Amino acid sequence: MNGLNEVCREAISGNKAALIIGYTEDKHHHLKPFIAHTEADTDKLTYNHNAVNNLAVYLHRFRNRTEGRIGIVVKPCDLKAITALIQENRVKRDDLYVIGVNCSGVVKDQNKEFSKENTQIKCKTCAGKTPAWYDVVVEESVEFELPEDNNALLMKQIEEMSAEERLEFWNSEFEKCIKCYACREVCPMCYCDQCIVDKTEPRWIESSATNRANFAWNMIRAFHQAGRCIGCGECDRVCPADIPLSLLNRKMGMVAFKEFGYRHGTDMNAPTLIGTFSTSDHEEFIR
Amino acid sequence: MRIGVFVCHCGENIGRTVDCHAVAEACAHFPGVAHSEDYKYMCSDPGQNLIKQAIREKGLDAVVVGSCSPHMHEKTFRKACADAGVNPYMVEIANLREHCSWIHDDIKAGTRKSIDLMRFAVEKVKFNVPLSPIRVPVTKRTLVIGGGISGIQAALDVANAGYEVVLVEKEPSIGGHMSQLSETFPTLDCSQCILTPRMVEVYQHPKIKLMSYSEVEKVDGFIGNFTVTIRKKAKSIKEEFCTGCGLCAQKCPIKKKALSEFDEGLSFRSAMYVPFPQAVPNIPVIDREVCTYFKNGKCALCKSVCGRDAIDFDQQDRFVKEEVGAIIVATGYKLYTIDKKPEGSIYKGYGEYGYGKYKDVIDGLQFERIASASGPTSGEILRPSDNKEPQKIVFIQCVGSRDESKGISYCSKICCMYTAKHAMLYKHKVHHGEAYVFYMDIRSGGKNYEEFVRRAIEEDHVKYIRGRVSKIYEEDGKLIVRGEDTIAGMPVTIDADLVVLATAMVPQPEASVLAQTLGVSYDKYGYFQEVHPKLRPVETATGGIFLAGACHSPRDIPECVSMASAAAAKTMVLFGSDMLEREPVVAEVDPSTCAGCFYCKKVCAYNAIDINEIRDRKGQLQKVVAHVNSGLCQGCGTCNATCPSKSIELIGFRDDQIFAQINAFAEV
Amino acid sequence: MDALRELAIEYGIKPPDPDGMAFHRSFLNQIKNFGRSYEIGFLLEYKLKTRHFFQDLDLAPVTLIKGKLGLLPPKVKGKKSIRKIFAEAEGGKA
Amino acid sequence: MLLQRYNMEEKFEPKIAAFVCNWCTYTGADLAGTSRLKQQPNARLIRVPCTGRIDPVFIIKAFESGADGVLVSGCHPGDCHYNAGNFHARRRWIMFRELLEFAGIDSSRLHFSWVSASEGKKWVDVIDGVTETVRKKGPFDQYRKMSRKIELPELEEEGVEI
Amino acid sequence: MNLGYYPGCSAEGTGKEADLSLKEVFKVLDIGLDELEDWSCCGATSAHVTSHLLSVALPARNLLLAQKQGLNELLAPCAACYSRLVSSQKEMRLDEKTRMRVEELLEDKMNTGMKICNLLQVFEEIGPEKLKDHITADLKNLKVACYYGCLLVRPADIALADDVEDPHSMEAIVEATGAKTVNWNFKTECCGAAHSIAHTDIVVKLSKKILDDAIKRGADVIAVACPMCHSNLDMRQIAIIDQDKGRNPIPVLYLTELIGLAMGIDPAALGINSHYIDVKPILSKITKREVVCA
Repeated sequence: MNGLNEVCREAISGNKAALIIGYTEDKHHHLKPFIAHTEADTDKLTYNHNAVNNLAVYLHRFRNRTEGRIGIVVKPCDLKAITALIQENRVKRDDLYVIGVNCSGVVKDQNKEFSKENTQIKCKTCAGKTPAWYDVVVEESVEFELPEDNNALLMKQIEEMSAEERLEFWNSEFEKCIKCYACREVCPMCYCDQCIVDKTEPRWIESSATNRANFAWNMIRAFHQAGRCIGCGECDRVCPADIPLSLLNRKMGMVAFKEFGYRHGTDMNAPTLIGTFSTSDHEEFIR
Repeated sequence: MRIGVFVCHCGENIGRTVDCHAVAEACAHFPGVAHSEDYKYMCSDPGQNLIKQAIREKGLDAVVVGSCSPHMHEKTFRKACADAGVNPYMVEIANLREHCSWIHDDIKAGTRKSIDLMRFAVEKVKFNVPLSPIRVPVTKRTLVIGGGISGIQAALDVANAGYEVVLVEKEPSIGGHMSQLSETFPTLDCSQCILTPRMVEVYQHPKIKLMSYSEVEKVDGFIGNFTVTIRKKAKSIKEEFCTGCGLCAQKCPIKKKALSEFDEGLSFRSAMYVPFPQAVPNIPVIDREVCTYFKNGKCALCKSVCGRDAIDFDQQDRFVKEEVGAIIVATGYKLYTIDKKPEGSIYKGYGEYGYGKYKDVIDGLQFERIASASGPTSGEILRPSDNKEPQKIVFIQCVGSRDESKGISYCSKICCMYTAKHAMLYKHKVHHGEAYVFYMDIRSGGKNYEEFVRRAIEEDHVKYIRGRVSKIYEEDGKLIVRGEDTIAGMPVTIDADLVVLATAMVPQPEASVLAQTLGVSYDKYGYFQEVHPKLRPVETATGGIFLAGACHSPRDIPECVSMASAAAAKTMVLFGSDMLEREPVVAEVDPSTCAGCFYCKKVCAYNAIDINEIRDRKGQLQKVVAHVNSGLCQGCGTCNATCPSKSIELIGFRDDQIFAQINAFAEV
Repeated sequence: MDALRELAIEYGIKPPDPDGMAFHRSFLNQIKNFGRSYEIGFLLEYKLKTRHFFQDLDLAPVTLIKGKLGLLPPKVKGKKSIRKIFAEAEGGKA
Repeated sequence: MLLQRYNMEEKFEPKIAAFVCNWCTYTGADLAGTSRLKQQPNARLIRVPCTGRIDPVFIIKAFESGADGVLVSGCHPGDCHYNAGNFHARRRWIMFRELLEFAGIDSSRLHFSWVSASEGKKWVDVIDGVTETVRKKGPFDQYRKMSRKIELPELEEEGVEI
Repeated sequence: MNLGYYPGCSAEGTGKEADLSLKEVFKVLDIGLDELEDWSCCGATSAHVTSHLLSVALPARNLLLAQKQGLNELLAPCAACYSRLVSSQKEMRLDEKTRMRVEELLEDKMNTGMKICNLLQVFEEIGPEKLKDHITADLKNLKVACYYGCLLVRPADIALADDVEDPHSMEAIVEATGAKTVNWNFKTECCGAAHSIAHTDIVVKLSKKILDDAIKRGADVIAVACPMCHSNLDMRQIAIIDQDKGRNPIPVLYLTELIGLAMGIDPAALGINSHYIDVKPILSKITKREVVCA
């Protein structure tokens, strides 16, 4: 199998892609997103355990661009985001040149060595070590020790709480929220030109530093992701206050699957969950 | 903003459990309220005058009335305000009667609640904006799709009212199934005798533009303003030259290649053909599938015999655009496929009855042709296999209908009647013959219908057997019909000469495709869906599109005709005014924030949302956004709730208006 | 139908068709004893029950020659469970 | 708990925000009125064209405005004046109430119902039922508390009153 | 592909050629058969007409064995066995109480999800294409009447035939062998089934009608997929012939025998000569297919 750089160089030279969204390494040996436009650029591209970012979010920059296909380096987990975006007609399959990587897990913290403790939780539940689909695939997938799914434990704890305790719990978490909206910025599925929180006429979410404002924001965010989140866990990663945001999305994902057997980002032709309905949707909760 | 508040006592109705004066007092202190008073009957003339007066004197620009339900008097008060120069959409009603005084006893609670309700209204009205009803011009032309009896009736009614009609029929001639029938129940008068004059009337009507051998290809626009693209299939004849002498059809040597659709496959027709003698228009078409000229360029006999040189082998399908304001769908029905189930169909077929296997197992329409004077046997009852007169004939009802296991759960409604008719016709022509009818129930609702069935049983001695037939097989030239007599409780076997299956009515196979073209909904069988089963049975959810006849559900001729007239009446209602006035409660997109995710489009039940491409001067695509076709939008607001960035809002129920009410809740 | 018949048996009502019942009984007895139908044993029992000794005797030799009658009873190991089922069916009326 | 908020004699009366569709439930409530069917006075109706119009955020807003309970009601499936609005709404609710439940808003504070224009009696039962449930549940103080400014640690000593 | 195999009692006796031919054919198709170890009788008609519990528990025992043996698909070539196994499974799936009672009896938890198939279904699965690859003999002169009887089509929700009233799946299979099928009327009539012994007269009467129609429609042979039907149409045909002398006999073949012949397997190996009605006359109609070299 060819290495990443050969494939990418070839993609540019062979006009398979006009540019390639990938990762490059900075002087701290951290990986950061990088967009290669020329063959020379492609040498800077690299991939390893530090490839934490979900690059799908950068696709939005190239919306409505016409010339050439967009090359993108994709881990199996992030591929779901791309599939989802195709489902929601944000991008067209044919406009993409998907360079899949067989993943061997990514780190939580780039400053630490890759280890069982320093592996992202999603790697445990990852759909597969190989992307579900791609134009070309690179890298070898190496077996690695799966991390503990602490979120699952936390989820369980929360579910066992009483309603009051739950609200207490989330308040104590949301209290830390500084409304920096990093969770929104990093999310490949948050692609509105103007987010609802930025809407002032009328104001949907108060800007004041109150729990109810924070609560409202996080509820709206979770609900806008309901049946849409593909579980890349970027929101968790970037949250400066370490709020377990992905729990809310994960919960919604579980509901979507329980109620409708629906998983977003698994079938690029499937109709979306919200926006469709079945006359037999259950309603025992309605009087 | 200067808001006027008016609290109505409704005589005692509100006054009894609400201290209206106190309410008016309280409202006076609401911010923005410039005037507040209460009166015994606000809806009365003096009451309305109070409002008008206050508007003039205090220069009010918004009004809140605390009275009965808006469903009751909203219009009244809006009009009153409009007369006094306040925009009618700057009026809000607080429902103090149905939702308060009438349902509570305690004056204290009632008064408190009333004050809240008033506050909600006041807060909302602050965010109201002056609106004017949407006015769209109406093209006073009607498109009728389908030239059966329903289409004919609808077309004639509309045309006779003085409006232009475009009638589209996919076959070479109008007339539909009714033209195939021999006699009609319950009067036994000859079908063609009553139909043909109608067909001619359509043809000669100055207001009706008849397009036979044509199909609707595309429909754009909305109520009052449809643009329809129609495909005129190539007849291979220059219609304007053809005199309908029929010589070409006579001379056409390809006589035995194609089965006659009109005779339901019981006879042949030539490659150049007129479907039946009384056809309208009486212009032949060439069946290019079988015509040798189109195979190998040979023959062209028709061309040589045609005195007017009307034959045009190179004719192509043509597309014509028609502007219409209303559409009446009358595509009718076809019969359930009784032989083996076609691929992908929901129908399971009746292989056990040997239709298509045994020549003498036929369906209802085929029997109509056999019984018809214009039919292949010129009205003599002769069976297809050997042209012998059947001495024993078996009719089976509910073949397909009411049979879940075969894919149809509904009752086809007409079979009970036409089977009785068939049995009668048979007995009238073959006096010594025996006629048996297998039935599940006899459903003869309708004027003189039950009497008709009784006649078949009592006067014509048709033997009715209650039960189903399990199988039919051939033995020594006889059809052995094995069934059960559930009343006698024993199996019966009849060796019949001819079996007639009363097969279910199903929609035309292309009906669902047309439905999608029109953007109207249809059920799992392909029957078109009405808006309301009881109160709006001929209207579809899409404004300006109406239904007539069997394309909506199984129905007989009188029902088709009345439904057609109803649909015609609906179009005339639409044409009553030059401009179509609609409540301005429609959705509106803010393109600057719309992200073009088109979730709004997904949830819109009216296809009211289209895709708008915003380009800069160089024509460079800037962004793709949603756009509301206010002609189609019905104002449900589902898009508004679904939009993640709130870039689409429902005028009249905008988010800020609703928030205002919710915030007012804090004071409760 | 089956339910009615079962009830009839339960109440010890004399079957209108003793041969049929004899057939079923003999058949089931083979299963109770051997786990599978043992045709010879079954025919013997049936004939004893019904006294139709000569029925189908003509066929017997042919059948034997064609090896269509297993001479030895079948051997099923799990007889315990089968017995249990029968015990329940005959004892525990339900 | 009641005692903390009210003096002994005044008993707690829940505030209930009801979002109802114009064609079925609002009209059903009208019918209840014309039939003079007495009911609890705690609900305040907010009329929208269709349940499809109801954004889940309305419900959060209602709690922010001090509602102790919220009721959402519309046409029965299949009866929607706009064909499918209530079907879309229903699917949203399925997701949203699970979310709120998970976030700690007890389902006894959030109610849904189908009430047709002819179901005046049912409307009364719904209103009384919901009012009773919420009354039992008590005031939603926990949510009200959330509108306090989030205190910063160092301010704590100075003790800003809330 | 390995397939669980439940022979059923008749395989050891009157229906042994069904067993033989099945094994031969599957050998050629290279599909392994794991015979269910220590299988017992399904209870057949006798069980379900006398005791509901028997009719559920006896098949259940075998299903359980299959489950223990780790089979995920079970072939029951006898239509009766198939019907009993599926009915039992279905009942236990739908009726908690019965299932628990049976589980208690058999001291084990029952997984009611196992796939059970009859001959027609298994050959449909294999597909005519794959069959054709293994056909070496030429059957084009052979006219076959496909006989389904009752249990391959009824009850509809158990048998899951392609069409309850007018099935065609067997025709499809037979035509794949190159043989012609005849269009006849009695393909789903009852042969008398379990009355064979107790009420031979009934069986003779019913079977005669079936044979007559098959002959009248010009069939050389009747194909069946059920040992019960076979013994009635084959063994009882002797009696039928005795009744009206001079009528010509019509051989009755198991579907698998027919396929076996088409595959050019030695008739003896298929158990052909253990029929009551001599099959030889039709063997002469089967010729070696002349191999066309491309």
